[in-house]
Amino acid sequence: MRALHAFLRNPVAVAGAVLLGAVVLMALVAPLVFPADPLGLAGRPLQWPGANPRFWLGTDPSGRDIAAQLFHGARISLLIGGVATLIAVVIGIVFGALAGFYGGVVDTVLMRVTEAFQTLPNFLLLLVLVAVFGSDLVTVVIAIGVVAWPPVARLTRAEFLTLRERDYVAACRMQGLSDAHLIFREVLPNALPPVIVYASVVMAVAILLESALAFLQLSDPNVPSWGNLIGLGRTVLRSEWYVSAIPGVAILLSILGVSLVGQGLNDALNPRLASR
Amino acid sequence: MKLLLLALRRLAASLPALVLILVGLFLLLQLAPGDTVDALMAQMGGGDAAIAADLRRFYGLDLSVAARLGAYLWRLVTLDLGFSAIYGKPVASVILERLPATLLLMMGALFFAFSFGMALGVVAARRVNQWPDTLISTLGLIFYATPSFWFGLMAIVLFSVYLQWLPAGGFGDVAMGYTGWAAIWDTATYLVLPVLTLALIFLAIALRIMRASMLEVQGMDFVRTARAKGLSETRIVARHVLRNALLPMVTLIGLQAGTMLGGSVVVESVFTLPGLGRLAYESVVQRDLNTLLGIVFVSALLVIAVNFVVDLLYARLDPRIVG
Amino acid sequence: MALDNVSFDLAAGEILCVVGESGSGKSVTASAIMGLLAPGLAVVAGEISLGGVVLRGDAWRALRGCRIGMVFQEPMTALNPLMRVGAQIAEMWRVHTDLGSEEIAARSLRALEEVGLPDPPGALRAYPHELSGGQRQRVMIAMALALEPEVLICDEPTTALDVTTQAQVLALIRAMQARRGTAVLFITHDFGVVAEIADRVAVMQRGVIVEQGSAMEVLESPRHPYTRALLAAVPKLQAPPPRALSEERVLEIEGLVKTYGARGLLQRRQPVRALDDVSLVLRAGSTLGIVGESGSGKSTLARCVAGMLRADAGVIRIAGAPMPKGRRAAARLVQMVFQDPYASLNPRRRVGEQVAQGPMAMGMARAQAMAEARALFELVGLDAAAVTRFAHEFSGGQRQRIGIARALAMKPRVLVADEPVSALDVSVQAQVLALLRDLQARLGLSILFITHDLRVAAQICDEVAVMQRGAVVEQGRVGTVFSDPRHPYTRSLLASVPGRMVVGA
Amino acid sequence: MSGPTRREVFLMSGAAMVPASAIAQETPRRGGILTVHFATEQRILNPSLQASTGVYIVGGKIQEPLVDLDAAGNPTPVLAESWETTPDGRAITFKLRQGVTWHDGRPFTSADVQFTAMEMWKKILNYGTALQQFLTAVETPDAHTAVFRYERPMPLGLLLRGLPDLGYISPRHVYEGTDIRQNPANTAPIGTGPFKFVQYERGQFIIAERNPNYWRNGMPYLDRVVWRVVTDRAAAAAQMEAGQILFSPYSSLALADMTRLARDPRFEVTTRGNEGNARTNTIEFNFRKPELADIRVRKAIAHAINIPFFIENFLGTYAKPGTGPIPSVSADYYTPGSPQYGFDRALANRLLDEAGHRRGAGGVRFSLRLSPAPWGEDIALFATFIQQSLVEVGIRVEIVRLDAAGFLRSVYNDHNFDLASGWHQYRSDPAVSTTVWYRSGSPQGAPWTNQWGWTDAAIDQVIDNAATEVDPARRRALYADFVTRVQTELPVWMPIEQIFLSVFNRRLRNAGNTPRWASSSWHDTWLAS
Repeated sequence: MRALHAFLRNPVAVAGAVLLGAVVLMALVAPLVFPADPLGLAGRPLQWPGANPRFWLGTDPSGRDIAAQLFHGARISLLIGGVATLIAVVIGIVFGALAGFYGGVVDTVLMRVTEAFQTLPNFLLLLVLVAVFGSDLVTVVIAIGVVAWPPVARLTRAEFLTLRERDYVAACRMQGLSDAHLIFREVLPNALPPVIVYASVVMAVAILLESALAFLQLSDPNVPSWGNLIGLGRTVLRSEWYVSAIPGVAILLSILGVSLVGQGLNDALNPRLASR
Repeated sequence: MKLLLLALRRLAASLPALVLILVGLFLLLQLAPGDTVDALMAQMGGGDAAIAADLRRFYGLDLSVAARLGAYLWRLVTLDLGFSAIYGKPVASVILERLPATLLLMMGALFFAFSFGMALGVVAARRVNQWPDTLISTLGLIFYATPSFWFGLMAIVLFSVYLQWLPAGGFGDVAMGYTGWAAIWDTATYLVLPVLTLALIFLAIALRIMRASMLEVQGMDFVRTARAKGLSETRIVARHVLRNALLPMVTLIGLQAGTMLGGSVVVESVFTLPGLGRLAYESVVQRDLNTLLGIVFVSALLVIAVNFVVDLLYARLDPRIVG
Repeated sequence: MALDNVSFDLAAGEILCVVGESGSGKSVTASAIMGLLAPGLAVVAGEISLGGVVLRGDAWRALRGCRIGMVFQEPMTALNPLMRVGAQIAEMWRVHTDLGSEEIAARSLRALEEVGLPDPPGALRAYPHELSGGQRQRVMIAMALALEPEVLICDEPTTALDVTTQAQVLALIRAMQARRGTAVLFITHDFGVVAEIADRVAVMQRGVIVEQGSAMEVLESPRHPYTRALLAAVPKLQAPPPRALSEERVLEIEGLVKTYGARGLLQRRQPVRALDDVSLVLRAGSTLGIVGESGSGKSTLARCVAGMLRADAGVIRIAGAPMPKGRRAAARLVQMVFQDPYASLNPRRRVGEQVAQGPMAMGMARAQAMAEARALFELVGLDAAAVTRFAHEFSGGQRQRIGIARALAMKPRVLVADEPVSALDVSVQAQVLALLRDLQARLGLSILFITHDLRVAAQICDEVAVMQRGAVVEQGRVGTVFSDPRHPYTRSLLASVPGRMVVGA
Repeated sequence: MSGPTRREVFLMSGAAMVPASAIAQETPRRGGILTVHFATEQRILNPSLQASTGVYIVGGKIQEPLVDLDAAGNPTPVLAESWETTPDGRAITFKLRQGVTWHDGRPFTSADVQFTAMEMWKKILNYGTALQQFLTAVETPDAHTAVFRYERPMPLGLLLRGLPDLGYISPRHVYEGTDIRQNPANTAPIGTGPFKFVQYERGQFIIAERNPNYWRNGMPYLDRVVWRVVTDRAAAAAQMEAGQILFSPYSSLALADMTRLARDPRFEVTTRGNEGNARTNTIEFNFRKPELADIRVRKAIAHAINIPFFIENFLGTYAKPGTGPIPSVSADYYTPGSPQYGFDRALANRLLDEAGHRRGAGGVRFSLRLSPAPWGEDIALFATFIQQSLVEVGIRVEIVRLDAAGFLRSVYNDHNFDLASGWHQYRSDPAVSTTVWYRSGSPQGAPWTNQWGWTDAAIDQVIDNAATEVDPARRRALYADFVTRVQTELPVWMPIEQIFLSVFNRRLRNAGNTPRWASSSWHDTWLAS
């Protein structure tokens, strides 16, 4: 409750929540405002915004309504951001928790794997994964989760390394409690806040990765993702630059929202910084 | 000599991760639909099955996966990166041709991101919660949230299409046959936008880290000591805060080197730079396994080298670290 | 409000001790005088004047270091880690005078010589991390006194130091002050230190000076009840009369050896022997104190007995049987009370759960475990209803009580108490010690009590073992050891206890 | 509606065109550097080893074929001065040009022709291996005569139409006794053409310079040709506008940019010079999918897609509705009158109902996966349009995006697709490029061949007969029959016919004056100042 209060008193956090809320609202009302298939043929391609009152943000090179794609795309971005982040955070926590809690050989092995993932530029791995397993939405989301976890693992591990030395953990050990209890009841809840804060970074990265994939025409073409639209707009960039510009602004604002909320969470969960 | 030993030790420590990556990628790409011969056939515009079979035999694609992996690793031990079917020459020379563009791009972006990130971070921390801080922090957030490829595209629209100040892509104008300073200037104009684009997000990160680390160091006991000594604020920042606050920045360089290589895939694609990133993308699409693994190998070495330099730098900055 | 109507004078050549418990506002006073209040704090009313001139604004900065010097509590962090000691001292002259480099170098060297550093030229070239805590505090003093200021403010300068080092630093401050005629404002929580150094004393409580006077007056005939209570709480170095001890050996330690370091393939460090052939006996129902300075191995010993560390050699027997390897089995035999009351409770779980979970892991039904937890809360002097609260709702002393309740819930044969009162204010400390004594009397507890504070050891222990560099140098009944120390190290420890001549000797 | 459509823009651009006669009367100027857009980098540059536009655009300036096409599209001598066939079509004799030397100074002789034909065309060259499948020997009675001997009749017309693309000669003395596939000359070609290879910087540029000893006296006019590797369409358009590129061949720019450049008086956007390179957009049906094995479903799909609408709104005037596998530019074999499938959504719905595919939940009858080929902007647009159109008749389409290797593998080898869409490139004669799309028995894994799981013995027979028919009239009749049959069965639908677009800077002269100009040698091309 205290954290929520601190969060709501923070103008940065509120600005972020408003931006993110707007995206969520777009996602929610998309089927009401634009009931037709956003990928369906709506009219003549490449009409400028405002040129036709039916399409207030214009049409794309395939004659689809950009505004409709923008609203429906909010769902895709949130879905990708949410699910990929969940995957990355779960993998990261498992790796980080085991490595940090047990140390020794377990730590060495898990951290070597993490290191391998980090030495390989993550976008390159993503390209390979999509080339190998195809570019439907499910694959893309999983692939993004699979490349985005190493920082989470490192963060969790670092938290576990300090927390496992805490006296209350030692006390529980001395009370004869199991490792599972120590990990899940004692250490993890205390390690979670920074990980949750970092999840906002992962979410931003996930949205950016998907849009970069889509830009290279490697994402799922059957969903109205913002990145797909930017990629489509690239071929008409020099004349109809609005096709790329509009979804880019949408991505920018959503990520801004996610980062601001993350920063707000950080301030709220970390009272030491709140005074700054 | 000691330095060399240190470098070798670093390399040895990174070896397991490197082998893991190479073997992992090799096996992963076996699952991909189509092989390099399919890509070749697409490039050739067709051909019959006999030609395809002949090519597969020629490139050793008819052997078992284990045999090919073994052969690859064995060649790697002798530092032979193999032969690129798509480019028709040794992978090493393919990579060597593409390396300069990527190196210039990365160096430029690193330099730009960290020098400006540092300066802005210092200003923001010195004026914390006043308008310069608000402005800089907001800019940082926006830079962070901007998809780099989109920024690149918009920069092309603005600077190349409308203002016509800078070229939209490519890497120097061959037809003009520039030499000497003219060539350097020419190349520089081609690099401005890509470097800015790649640097943007790292600028945002560096700025944020620098600001936070300045604020943290400013609250430390020894800064209070410096105040108690009656030093001016400028001297406190210059002599006591800055160097301490730089330590996390140096660490950041090491952490971001790998990410930057990943980012250059997209940026090189936006600006059609003949660099490693685009080569990597092309070799994935073309199933040019040898080239891809070669790039991964070289870029991992690059990351390791950057981290090694970072370690040396860190040891120089911080006397508590014993090299 | 941190300070309320605080007024005092400081005459040239005198040492004024401001004494009080945590939160009394003594450190804020020091910062206010330096003009270095933390952001968010401001002087609302009142003024500070030096030599008759009121301090304000930029003029204040020019005076800092030059006419007012300051020494801080934590010597490990008060120096810039990336700058050589010489450069940090030289900065004083560089900023405040026009002296040339050579002259500054010469003066820096002389300043270090004066504070008695072993190798002054070497120390000039050294980085702070290459010096010990005591040496750094000497550097701080040299730096604070470099420009011969009229006023030196010392904010708990010896609290972080070992007792022998503390004695040396106190002596140094005294000597420098006498030589220069500096006025010293000395902030401390320790009446022993006050007795050691003060000319005059000001006692603070919740931002208010409750009593002020000469050291003699305040220490020997305190007028304010708070001062009296504080003085009463200071444990006496003299042990109470010895009790009869049981013959039953509940804990036997034989030839325990533990060595740190020397691991890893690539990095090779000098191995440190933390325990060197330690043999001890704890009798049933008694308290065995382990005393020693930091690095003496006393905490390692506690962790080995508690089963958190495995010794390299030697045997630990409890009630005649070797310590079992399994966590569950060991839990019934040994429990521990930890030093830091803030780190020993999980901030995210109800405190009752944390007490009850041990018995529940042993198979006790939840309802019964919770009932026992409530009973234990009352036993340690807490409200039984408090079991549903979280750690942050309790004070440090209360948390330590919860920690004791948690340990007792397992009904252990041996209770290891690792510096259980050293993080507490002196009045709270007295209460917790009283509780432990009371519990021991009621439950017949056998306690292994680790402490660096000889006064505390004298009050609670039946027997004491003095450790130095991993080895037990002397052991015996506490009264005997403290009144008639055999080993020179024990003697020097006892001699270093501040204010033992005045306070509670 | 506001703003000009693409169609209108293309029409407008015509007004700004410089009359062709004005160009013809100018005197050619010597000198200058022609910079060319090179969009798809090639592994090798030797056109006797690889037949693709990406190779011709470079290699075609350095090496020369026996025969090329003249402005009217008829075979014209290059390295061969004349030719004749025996009536049975089993021996075709070429008289070779004399006094021609390779770039390294060695003379060009019939031995080069023999070596290239037997070792390269027959064994390695894609499409060449099919064309020369029954070539048994090349005899060289003297240094300037080459006699091609065939096991089965080879129609002279077929060979002459095939040779401009599949008849490039390589120097025997460079290749003989080496590993042909890895010969360094593959990326640094040596030829007899008007330009000599200088340098190839991967990912950046290729340079060739004027051959002073070229056999056509006084030619070429240009000093140098520089190919700039620009894979990004937008960047290429920018360079075109900046004058850094003077010519972009084969529709390599984005449609939007070409529309825009067409409006600019400095540029000419035209199909001129590409008449020999027509292509059709395809919809390939996988007969292993039960729904698609039903002719009614295939026809319904064809009727459901409004081709004229798509062309008008997305492609502009240089595309037109196709009528079948042989495009209308093929003067010899184009046959109107075959069965056509106009846009008729009601009919499509009826056909689907008849086939037993009732609409289910959400109005969906069944779902199909569509794999578009990853090349060409129009293929992607067409795929989206197919998706948008078919959902209207109750067929849900999921687009499966694959890269080149993945596309070829999953469509032509693994047969892991329902619908595929790409290009069929017509290469002067149906036997060279087209009939393989329909002839059964193609081994699995051969791209752009009949991999649909569809066999028709009658059509196979027609194809085989036409390939060896030496009488032009009878050949023509056989192909007419072929077109009618495949349009009825519809194993592949080719509803759009396109000609590649070239974008010229108007400084270029004598550009686009032959039907395969971008691939040709550019010996008479020059640059106005």
